[in-house]
Amino acid sequence: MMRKYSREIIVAIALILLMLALAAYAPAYFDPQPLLSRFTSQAPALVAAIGITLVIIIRQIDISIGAQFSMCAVVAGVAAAAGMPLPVAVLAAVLTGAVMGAFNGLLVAWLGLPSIVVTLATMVTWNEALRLWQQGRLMNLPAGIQWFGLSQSAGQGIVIGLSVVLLIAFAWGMRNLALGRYVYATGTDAEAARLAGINPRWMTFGVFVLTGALAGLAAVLNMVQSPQVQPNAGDGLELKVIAAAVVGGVAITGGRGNLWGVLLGLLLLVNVNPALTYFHQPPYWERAIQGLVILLAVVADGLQRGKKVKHA
Amino acid sequence: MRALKGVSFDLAAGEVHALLGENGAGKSTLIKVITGAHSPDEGTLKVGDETLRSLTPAHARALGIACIYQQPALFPDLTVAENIGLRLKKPKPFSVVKRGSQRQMAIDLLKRVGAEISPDAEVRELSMPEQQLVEIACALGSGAKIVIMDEPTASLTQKEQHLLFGVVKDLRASGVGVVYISHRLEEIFALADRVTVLRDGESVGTHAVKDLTESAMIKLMVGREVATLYPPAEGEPGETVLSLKGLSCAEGGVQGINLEVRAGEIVGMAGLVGAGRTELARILFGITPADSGEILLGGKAVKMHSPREAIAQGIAYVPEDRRRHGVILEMPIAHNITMAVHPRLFPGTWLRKKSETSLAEDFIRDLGIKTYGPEAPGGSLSGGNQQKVSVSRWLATKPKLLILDEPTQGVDVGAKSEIHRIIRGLAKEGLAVLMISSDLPEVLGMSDRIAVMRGGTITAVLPGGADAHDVMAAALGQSGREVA
Amino acid sequence: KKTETGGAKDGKLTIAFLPKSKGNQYFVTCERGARAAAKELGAELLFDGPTNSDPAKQNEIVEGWISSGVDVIAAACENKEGLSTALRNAQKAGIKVVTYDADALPDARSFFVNQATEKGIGDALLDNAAKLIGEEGEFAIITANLTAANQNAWIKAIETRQAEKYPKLKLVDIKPCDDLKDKAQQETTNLLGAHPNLKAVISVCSPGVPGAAEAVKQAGKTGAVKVVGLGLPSENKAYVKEGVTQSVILWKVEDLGYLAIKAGAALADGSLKPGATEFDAGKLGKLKVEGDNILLGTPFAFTKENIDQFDF
Amino acid sequence: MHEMSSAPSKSLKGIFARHEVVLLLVVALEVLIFSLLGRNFLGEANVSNIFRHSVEIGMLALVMTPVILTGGIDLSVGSMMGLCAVCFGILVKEAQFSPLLAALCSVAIGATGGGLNAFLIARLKLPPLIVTLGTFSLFRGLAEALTKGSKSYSGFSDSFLALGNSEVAGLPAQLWIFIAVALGVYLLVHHTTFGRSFRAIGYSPEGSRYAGLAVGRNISLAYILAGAVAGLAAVIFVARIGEARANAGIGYELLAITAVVLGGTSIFGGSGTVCGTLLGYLAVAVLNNGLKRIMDYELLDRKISDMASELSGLLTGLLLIVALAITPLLRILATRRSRSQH
Ligand SMILES: Nc1ncnc2c1ncn2[C@@H]1O[C@H](COP(=O)(O)OP(=O)(O)OP(=O)(O)O)[C@@H](O)[C@H]1O
Ligand SMILES: Nc1ncnc2c1ncn2[C@@H]1O[C@H](COP(=O)(O)OP(=O)(O)OP(=O)(O)O)[C@@H](O)[C@H]1O
Ligand SMILES: [Mg+2]
Ligand SMILES: [Mg+2]
Repeated sequence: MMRKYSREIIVAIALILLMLALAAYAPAYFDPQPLLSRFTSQAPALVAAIGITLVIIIRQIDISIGAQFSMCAVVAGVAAAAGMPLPVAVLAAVLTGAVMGAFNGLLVAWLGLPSIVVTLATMVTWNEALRLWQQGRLMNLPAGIQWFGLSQSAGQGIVIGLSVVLLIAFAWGMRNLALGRYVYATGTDAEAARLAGINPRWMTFGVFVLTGALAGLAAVLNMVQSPQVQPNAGDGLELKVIAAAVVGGVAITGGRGNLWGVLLGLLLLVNVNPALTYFHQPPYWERAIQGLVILLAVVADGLQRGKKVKHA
Repeated sequence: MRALKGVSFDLAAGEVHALLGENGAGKSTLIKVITGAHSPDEGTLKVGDETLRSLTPAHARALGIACIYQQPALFPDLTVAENIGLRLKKPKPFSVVKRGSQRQMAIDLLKRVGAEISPDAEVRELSMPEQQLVEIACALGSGAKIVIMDEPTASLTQKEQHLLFGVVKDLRASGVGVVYISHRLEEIFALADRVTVLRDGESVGTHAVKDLTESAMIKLMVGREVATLYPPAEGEPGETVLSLKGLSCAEGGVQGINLEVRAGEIVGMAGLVGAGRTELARILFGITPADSGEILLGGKAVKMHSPREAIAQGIAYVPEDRRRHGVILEMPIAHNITMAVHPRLFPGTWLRKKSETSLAEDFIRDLGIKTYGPEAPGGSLSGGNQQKVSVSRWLATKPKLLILDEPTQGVDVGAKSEIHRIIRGLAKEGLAVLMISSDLPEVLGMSDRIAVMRGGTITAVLPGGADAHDVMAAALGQSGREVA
Repeated sequence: KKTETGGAKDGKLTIAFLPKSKGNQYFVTCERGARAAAKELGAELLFDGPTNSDPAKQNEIVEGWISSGVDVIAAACENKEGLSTALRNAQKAGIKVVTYDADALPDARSFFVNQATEKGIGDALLDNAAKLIGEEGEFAIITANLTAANQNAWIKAIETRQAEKYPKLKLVDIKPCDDLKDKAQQETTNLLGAHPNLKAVISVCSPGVPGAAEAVKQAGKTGAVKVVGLGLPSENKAYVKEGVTQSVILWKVEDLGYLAIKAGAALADGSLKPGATEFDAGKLGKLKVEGDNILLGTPFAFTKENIDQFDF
Repeated sequence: MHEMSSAPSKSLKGIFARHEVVLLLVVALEVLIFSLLGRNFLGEANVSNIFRHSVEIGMLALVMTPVILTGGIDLSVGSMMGLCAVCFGILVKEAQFSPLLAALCSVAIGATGGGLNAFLIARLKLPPLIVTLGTFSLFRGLAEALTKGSKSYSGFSDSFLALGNSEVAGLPAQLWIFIAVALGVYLLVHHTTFGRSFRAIGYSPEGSRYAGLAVGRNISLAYILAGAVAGLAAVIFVARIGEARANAGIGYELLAITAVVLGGTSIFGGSGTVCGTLLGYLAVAVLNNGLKRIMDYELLDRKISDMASELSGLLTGLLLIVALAITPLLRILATRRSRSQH
């Protein structure tokens, strides 16, 4: 038990230490309002991280997730700005995401192309297409979109609630549904999965589609937080969520990891920056610290794995 | 290239039907077609009353076909129980996994195959034969009408083999049709009712086993007579090449090994699976360095920290797991053969492709590797020929000590006797040979001396023509007539 | 693909117009003015710029224009020293060079079309903020990247001004937002929490203004914390009207593009020479030239009262 | 007994199936189109521009090839350029080193950074994607921290700047360095036992270890080389731009990987050639440059040259997908056809 969840425990300890330090030196960090705003603004990243986790567990990668996020945000924004009701805009975003995910999935699952290259190519393609289409216009949304037309606290509640519900549902499903087992099995050994009667192609395809759809949903959850849509809103999202998954203990070699770890990883990474601000430290250390956190996480992984082999 | 041409094959309920053929004859391919792993270009399959053009693995399973592949197809990150659960009746994607009942089922099945494996162990921690046993448990548990076994005994030792035979006989008794592939003819005589022989992807006939003699069977397989006699030893062994004194390694589970191997001598290593023979070889080859004890090579104490050092000291190791450690399937045969001799063949690190090709051609000719040329990728060869490439790589290093780990595992009789001839020839040229094998007749027939291991130590060293019973007794840890 | 109106360069003046980055509303608006000027002049306009943050991209584009033989280059410099190297090469090749928006080194161009001096902008921003908070208290700055040259120059101007004129103001932090509105919002949320006495947020990059405003609004500090910044009216209208953002400072961006092209063309036909003190800028009338700076005029402060009159 | 299986047929079709030939055709097609539609595309100045502005990426692509051949990847090379550029600037401007000495230091720093990657990947056996994702942030972060994000170094001597902006024997000065690096990497990959080892390791690291190859040493070599050349590329970059700043080389790792993969190197390791990488790099560089030259044609009411930056990204992405997908697609179609004939 301890060994199985050792990564989660390490990350949780790191997170707790950070929180303790904040509590001691910058208690204002825990004021409810900024805390709520911070959580709300990171909720879309959590939803995207669910998708990327599934992708990594099935032994693929999707670096186009940020581009998908941007594209879905713009599609939702365009739909909303054209006066369509919010549900239609949501549907449009999720469908757009699913279609982009399906494109990745098709190339990866049926043509057997390496996902890192495929999604590198689609990332560039979507981003540039978006630039040609929108030319960077910050799109103003009609009233009634922000916070779903509700009050700010209700809206924040819905955003956080929805992403947490998604997280719980996926975490439960990955552990308890046969389908979740299939994802792990496919990620561990696609050929063995095939011989066990699982269709690894459909599984891989499905995970990419799902990831696209989640990126679309994440874009919507992001859109409702302000009255404007920026067409490159997803820039850098892929690095953030991949790093969160890795720090959270998802093995890049597939088949291992769980969403609770990813939640912890994400919390740790997205708190580096606020912590610097609250400790009144200059911002230019942020990237170096994030790099260090990632490296420490993998090194911990390596040392732990080394130990395991010795004990076996 | 066609792997199969117009093969017809039928299986009755309650029979054990053996498939026989040389390496690369198409046996594995045929069963892959039956299990839906490959789809056939033409022809039909009939399962019960249903006629099909092709199958998917899922469909095959629904029809009651279960298969134990040559390579275990398990998921190393999942536990034994989870693996078994996945391989049994496929649950609906959105159904909830019932952990408790799954675990209980795993315990029952493992008991039925007589395996002492925890259902909660991750498969990555299991040894190869243990994994094979889990595979067998999966096949049993699926309640299949047809069970296919592709060389299930290749990595099993005597004890597990007996368990397996029991399982096969149970299956037959309960009306299940069993397809059984093996290169060990004695198993076929012990188990099978009928045998279909494949040669070059074509069926050369189906016969009742009781109508055939061993030599007739071999003749069907290879289309010629093969001497099944082991090549005899000649002359006296020379000075001691390898001497081990109290060699121990906690990580590999090996302790207090004392052994000597002399030039021109073949020392066989017998033992049950998990006895630590491969681990000993890995220590000698510098893969898992020893904690204590001495390795003396030609009288000099040496320390081995990596295969590189071992090679430099004149040790060669033909590994057990050919696919993972032996031959790189994507690389040309020539590149495979020269891999261990880079420093000697390419001084100053510059490649010399001419000398490389000619070296490879020499080995292709000398060992009779069936291929169209040194540039053919390793993966284009059949298992037996891949094994010859693996041996060639190590002969190219001109070693003083050659360690062979299961040298004829899954190799057909023709190739097997050829490999035996090669090994004996090398010994005659003064090489010291340490041969690990789970094939008891092979150990008995080939060895000048036999070391038997059990639980990480050498329990007996017996002379060449020892009695099979003595070897087994030492391997099982029963008090036998021990000869030091 | 369809063939174009005119052929190649049949004696037509070719002017190349380089933005700091493409896909940015600010430069898209500049381009609009530039196109109008080019049409007026009967000149051919080339427009290209970097789409990512690669600092060498602008050099590459300028070198490309040099070898294709343009007559005039009007450039906004992302990296001052870096781009100057390429602009000097252009001058060596006989191309007339003007800069606009962000200057190069003086020897790398003939004139700088100055929408406002660095000092002018810094002063305007800080003066506005100081007036709003009573010349006393803490303020923070949101910038695009810590590496952006002219933003750094503005920040420096703000710091100088503060030291000279407002001893009771205190700059507590400078945060980069990667030109992302959402990141600006997160940074501002943290700043508000970490510095409870914060009185004003000054954003020197345009996506930062609405981002900071949204954070202030979510924190329920509308009016209590003032938001001032450099931005486009269209992107800030809603916040200005709600009273979250107090003033947005900008020049008439379209006129900047227009003027840059006019000045470049005049330089090419010899009507504008070094040492001139006045420049006839067509529909903009006669503008003052100070040294080698052509002045567009003082920056304009958009407020609740006048913001509806602008459509960019 | 020695019956030979048939060797694979080397028909004309076989030759065209070779990736390099297809790429060569793509490059030729690009050159043809751009010289017809583009303004002054084949002019001497422009041809040297194509190289001048891309040799850094080309160099990164070259050294990325051995890394990918070993089955690895190095996402940190672009960030390494940023770090080395900053260090170079500090050494020249603050420590008053001569540019040559500072350049050597820059290469050494790059090699050290590559050594960090190598240590984590080869010694601790950590996955390269994640290790270099970490150092990707770390190196750039260090560059930012060293300069407090905003500081930059400029005003280098003319003789140093000539490295990035002058011609030697009719070619851009830095192109000669590039040629030297290309030759070196070519020999390394195709004519030494190191290259052979890279492949073997890419196909099967365990198998390579069992065969006595120095797996760790060879993998380390690939990453250290990548770091060192990133340091060299940083110097060339500074010489071209005339400014050393923390943002040098942003995004170059992806461009380099694109060139390598477009050149036919398998991202899974083992197979690939340096010639392929060079052609892949050329295809991207020519596309990027050529689109800027199409000033007389419009697409959707905008000059193509006005959309060159976006279009070249878009087309590179599509080209990459097509280049990868064409082989499996043809294979699938072929089996379909042969099935339907039965
Ligand atoms: N997918 C494939 N494509 C092309 N050739 C194949 C394929 N699979 C197998 N072969 C070839 O078909 C032949 C039959 O292979 P198969 O695996 O069926 O042999 P086998 O009888 O099981 O041999 P062994 O006893 O060595 O396991 C071999 O020569 C092999 O090289
Ligand atoms: N997809 C494939 N393409 C080409 N050849 C294949 C393919 N799959 C299997 N083979 C070849 O079929 C042959 C037999 O494969 P298989 O895995 O059945 O046996 P093996 O374990 O290699 O041999 P052995 O009989 O010695 O155990 C091998 O030569 C293998 O390379
Ligand atoms: Mg077989
Ligand atoms: Mg063994």
